[in-house]
Amino acid sequence: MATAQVVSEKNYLNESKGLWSWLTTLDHKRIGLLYMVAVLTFFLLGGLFAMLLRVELFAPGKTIMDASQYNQVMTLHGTIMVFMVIIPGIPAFLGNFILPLHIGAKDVAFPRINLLSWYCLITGASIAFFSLFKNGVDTGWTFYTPYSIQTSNGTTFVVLGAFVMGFSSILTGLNFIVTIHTLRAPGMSFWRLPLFVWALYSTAVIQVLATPILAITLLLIAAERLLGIGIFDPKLGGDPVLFEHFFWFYSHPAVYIMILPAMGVVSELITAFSHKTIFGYKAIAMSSIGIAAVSFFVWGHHLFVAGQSEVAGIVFSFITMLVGVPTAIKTFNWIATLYKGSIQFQSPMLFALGFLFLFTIGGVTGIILATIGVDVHFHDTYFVVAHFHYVMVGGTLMAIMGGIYYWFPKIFGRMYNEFWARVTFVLIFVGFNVTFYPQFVLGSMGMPRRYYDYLPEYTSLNRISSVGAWTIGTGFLIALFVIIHGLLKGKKAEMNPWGAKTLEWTTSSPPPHENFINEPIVTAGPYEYR
Amino acid sequence: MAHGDQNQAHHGHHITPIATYAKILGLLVILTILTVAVARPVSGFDAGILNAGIAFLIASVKAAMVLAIFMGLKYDKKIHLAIFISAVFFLIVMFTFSVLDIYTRIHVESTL
Amino acid sequence: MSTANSHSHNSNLAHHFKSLDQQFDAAKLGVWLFLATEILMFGGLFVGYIIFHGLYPEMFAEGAKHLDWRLGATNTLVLLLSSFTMASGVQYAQTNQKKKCVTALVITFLCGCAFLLIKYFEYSHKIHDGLLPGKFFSNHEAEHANLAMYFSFYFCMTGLHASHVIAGMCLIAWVAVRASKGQFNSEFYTPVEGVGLFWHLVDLIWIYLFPLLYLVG
Amino acid sequence: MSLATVIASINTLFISVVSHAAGGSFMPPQGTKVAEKVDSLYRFLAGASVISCILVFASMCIFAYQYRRRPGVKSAYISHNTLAEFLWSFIPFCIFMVAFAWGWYVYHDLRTMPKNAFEVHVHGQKWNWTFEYKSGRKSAGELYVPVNTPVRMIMDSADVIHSFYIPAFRTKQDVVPGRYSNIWFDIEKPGNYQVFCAEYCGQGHSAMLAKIHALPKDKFDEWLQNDPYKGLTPVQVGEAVFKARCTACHNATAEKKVGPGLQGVFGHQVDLEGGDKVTADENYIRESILYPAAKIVKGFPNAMTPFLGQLGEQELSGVIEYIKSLQ
Repeated sequence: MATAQVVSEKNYLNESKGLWSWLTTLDHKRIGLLYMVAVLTFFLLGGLFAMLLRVELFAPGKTIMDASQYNQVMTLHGTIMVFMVIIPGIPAFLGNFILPLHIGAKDVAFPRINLLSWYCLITGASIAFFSLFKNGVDTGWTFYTPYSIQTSNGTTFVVLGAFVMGFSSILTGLNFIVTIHTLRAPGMSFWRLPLFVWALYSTAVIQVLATPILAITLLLIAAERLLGIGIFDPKLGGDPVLFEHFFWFYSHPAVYIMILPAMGVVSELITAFSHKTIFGYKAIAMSSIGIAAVSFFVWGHHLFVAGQSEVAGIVFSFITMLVGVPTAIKTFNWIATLYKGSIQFQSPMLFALGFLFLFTIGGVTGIILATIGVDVHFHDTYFVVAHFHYVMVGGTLMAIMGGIYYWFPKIFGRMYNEFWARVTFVLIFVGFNVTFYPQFVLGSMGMPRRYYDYLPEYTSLNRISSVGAWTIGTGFLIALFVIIHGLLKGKKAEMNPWGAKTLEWTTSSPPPHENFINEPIVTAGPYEYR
Repeated sequence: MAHGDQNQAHHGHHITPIATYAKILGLLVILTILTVAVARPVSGFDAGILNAGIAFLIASVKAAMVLAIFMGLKYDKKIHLAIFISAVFFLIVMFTFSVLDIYTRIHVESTL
Repeated sequence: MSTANSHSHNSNLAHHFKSLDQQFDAAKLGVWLFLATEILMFGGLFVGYIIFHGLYPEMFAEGAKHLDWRLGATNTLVLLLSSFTMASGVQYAQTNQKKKCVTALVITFLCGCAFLLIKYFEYSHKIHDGLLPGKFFSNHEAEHANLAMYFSFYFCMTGLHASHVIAGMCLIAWVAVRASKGQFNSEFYTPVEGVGLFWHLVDLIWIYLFPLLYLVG
Repeated sequence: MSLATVIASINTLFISVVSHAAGGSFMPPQGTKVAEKVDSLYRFLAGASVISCILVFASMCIFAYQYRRRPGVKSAYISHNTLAEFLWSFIPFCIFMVAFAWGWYVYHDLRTMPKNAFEVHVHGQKWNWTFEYKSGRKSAGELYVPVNTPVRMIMDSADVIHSFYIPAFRTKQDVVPGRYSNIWFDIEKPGNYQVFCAEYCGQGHSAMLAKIHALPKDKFDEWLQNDPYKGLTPVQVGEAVFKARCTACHNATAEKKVGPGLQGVFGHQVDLEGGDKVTADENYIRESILYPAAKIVKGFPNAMTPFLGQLGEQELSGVIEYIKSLQ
């Protein structure tokens, strides 16, 4: 689709050396890798906490920790995974690296702000972790008032940490929107953008328009704790349900910050490994925008039983159903892309197919939960836990893994070990279903979420779930070794090992400092497999 | 060479005369005086529940003038206007749905 | 893009842009997006304010009585004037009038000082009367049980606004220094333009804060 | 390709489990008429989900196998098909609308409070439920209600948000402090039903349980008239109260839980936060129950809710006597 590039000896990795050159880099590719290191570290930490939770839940009663420790570990797991892993995961790591390459730009529009947003993430995370020295935090990642006003001092730090991390997210989104608008290569019209870019664009819109509300909400929680302002405190005339409105006005769109980029990655993977043009390009691109827009109207389904009015509940249930439509379009279009393709099953494709499988289950259970009459039973039970793990882990993390393997040769200029990568897929995929499918059943039986202890009749399913969790854990550990091994010992990668058509594959692996030696000139769409 | 949407002419940036700015400032001052004049605590003028509405309306007219002339949205690219409108729009969405809940709640009384 | 390379010697042009125009467009788009986030962040407080105003109108009426509308109105005029000088400053930068540009920016900065000074008098008066947010509230003449909440809103909204005034003044000082060094001209005045937009937003928010807090009772 | 067969076999396994779930057989036995309505809606949703999942998974597996890469076979170039895309957005849309309308109908039943219902007040506080009847009768952790009578619960919370959840009735409602919330049910058969707190409320969240005992009308009236502590010694009264109200946080042994274990406390020195010491006499225990923040035992958080106004004098002195008996 574009003119072939001259291969250069120098690339962004060996262009300058030393830790300092990395910590002060303005190159979007290096910043992407900084994000990778940060996100993977946080992921290991959050994963470790998940393992501890599953050990505790292996048997009813006390297993390894007491209730207050359990609540702290649960809160840490949620906060780390949401604010430090899944939200920055795809956009700030893979997006940062790939977006300018995808549109034929030399860098993002504001390289300094790009670096600043990484430091915001690190600073925010440090502030949040400082809470561990202040009696920890046990509110859950949702900080519901008035509990979060009354509980331990650490809460203030986590809230302020999340506030700072919010700026990381805002600045990344802002940068991406401007980059996509102003830095496209000649000929790269909007309808020639790869679908990953469309997904990042929709995500960025949400990041810019929703995160400020989180910022002010978290500030108000901090003010509530420090000054007792009373806006969310019923004792002082405030309304805790209003806090839930404020919180979910951000946090529901945030769910799409987590999943939209994953959908973008999967669009890339499926078309590349089917060696076939994507089916219904415009429908997929527009459904990303549609999901982003509608996502702002549906937050009330988190409040179906929270004391929100019945009228509001019904309105929110209706609008929530509408989000299902663009999601269905995407799923069916991906399936249709497979039709009459020429499909290969390297590990990125396995993760993409795994995504389709798990995300579909996450999606249909989402519709079940959107149905207000049934949600009254399922709300705040393990059914919900299973549902959002199917979407967040089964969706987003599968896409991250697929994306890492897919772009590995481009990022590091080396190949990973295909056999062991497939092993990680099997372990993660099987382990995932063993962990979370039983949780649908537990939820149906009525086991509420965030329970330290449970009734004896839930024991066997919890055991199965714990064993599954350890299987996933093993899978991710092996994946880590596959990555490190590929990084150090992998064989040299070609410019375009998968035969894919998007722009990043027309430059050398790894790319030079300014991405392309000659500016690419785009003359056709992104997936012209003829 | 066509590329994206950055094909504005090089010296195409709009320049607003200072006199226009001065006129707008004058109008803004007049409107500020008007806001004060129709406020109940100051003049005793009472339009019932409309009081807040009138104050809000005048503020919005002032805001529109600042946006259009001082911030240059009138002559600017439409995308900047679109960004501003979408921010206000989603704010209204948040307000509307929160209010929808709060004002349709059924009040429950204790019967003890 | 015939003009692109002719600018490559320009120290104001970052390596990844092709022309100053492209860079200007990117910067301005970025500033507007940032302003959108500011609008939403303040907007959250406004939404809370309006909802609780609807729930407790008497409390808000009582609270507004404690504020002096004259000081509020003066501050409104000060900020409007500063917006005018700021807009003029940008125009002078656009038209290569360095001296006038610096003067306009300095006046804008001084208006910011005046605003903060008046705010300081207002705050110290409130503190003296014990009209403070939340648990620090200690006014004994309060009729409404939750009057502290009104002052929570008052201090949160004006406090957040004042912090933006301070940030804006720092930015204005920065561009004024750069302007006095002659770093801006009709080709390159992006920083003045961006800071100007931010300052106008600060004015815009005050345009709403003034009637909502001081006048609507 | 072995992968397709692996996926297909996982598929079959999965579908068998899903269809089992689709029958609603994992849900607790239905206790009310509304629960049956919820279950038939759930059966519809689960059925539709299973069918659409099978559709997606089967076509995915078949295509993946059928169109695996073979030398010399090129992929087709199909950019889009408007009719197909319309159909697979419109058909799901119709199903979603059916789900929405049906959900609305069921929700209407769940949330329309019956007139002339038998009313019980529920007080939630960290971490137990207490129930108060208009007759003045109170009970803790055990709710007695008549069968075949609409019962409305009027709920409030003393501290944070709790949620009153009865899986067998397929209903729950958050109990928000600062206002009253309500919920209703009409139990069909006498029996015992589990109540959970479903909104995270801190350390004792998972111990904030209660049981609903549905009694035939005459038995219930008899219970309502009875003095719950008739013929019991103070220690026995205290034990009953302790089991209902205190065990979420305190053990009757020396082992600590959220709060200290209470065996052997009475008559002994207690170390307080801040270095003071106090002897645990009747007054100290009374104060600790009514105003727990007054003296905090060393090494424990200030987590207990005050029980002032929560316990009758008979119950309070019973608890003190019971703690005295734990030696």
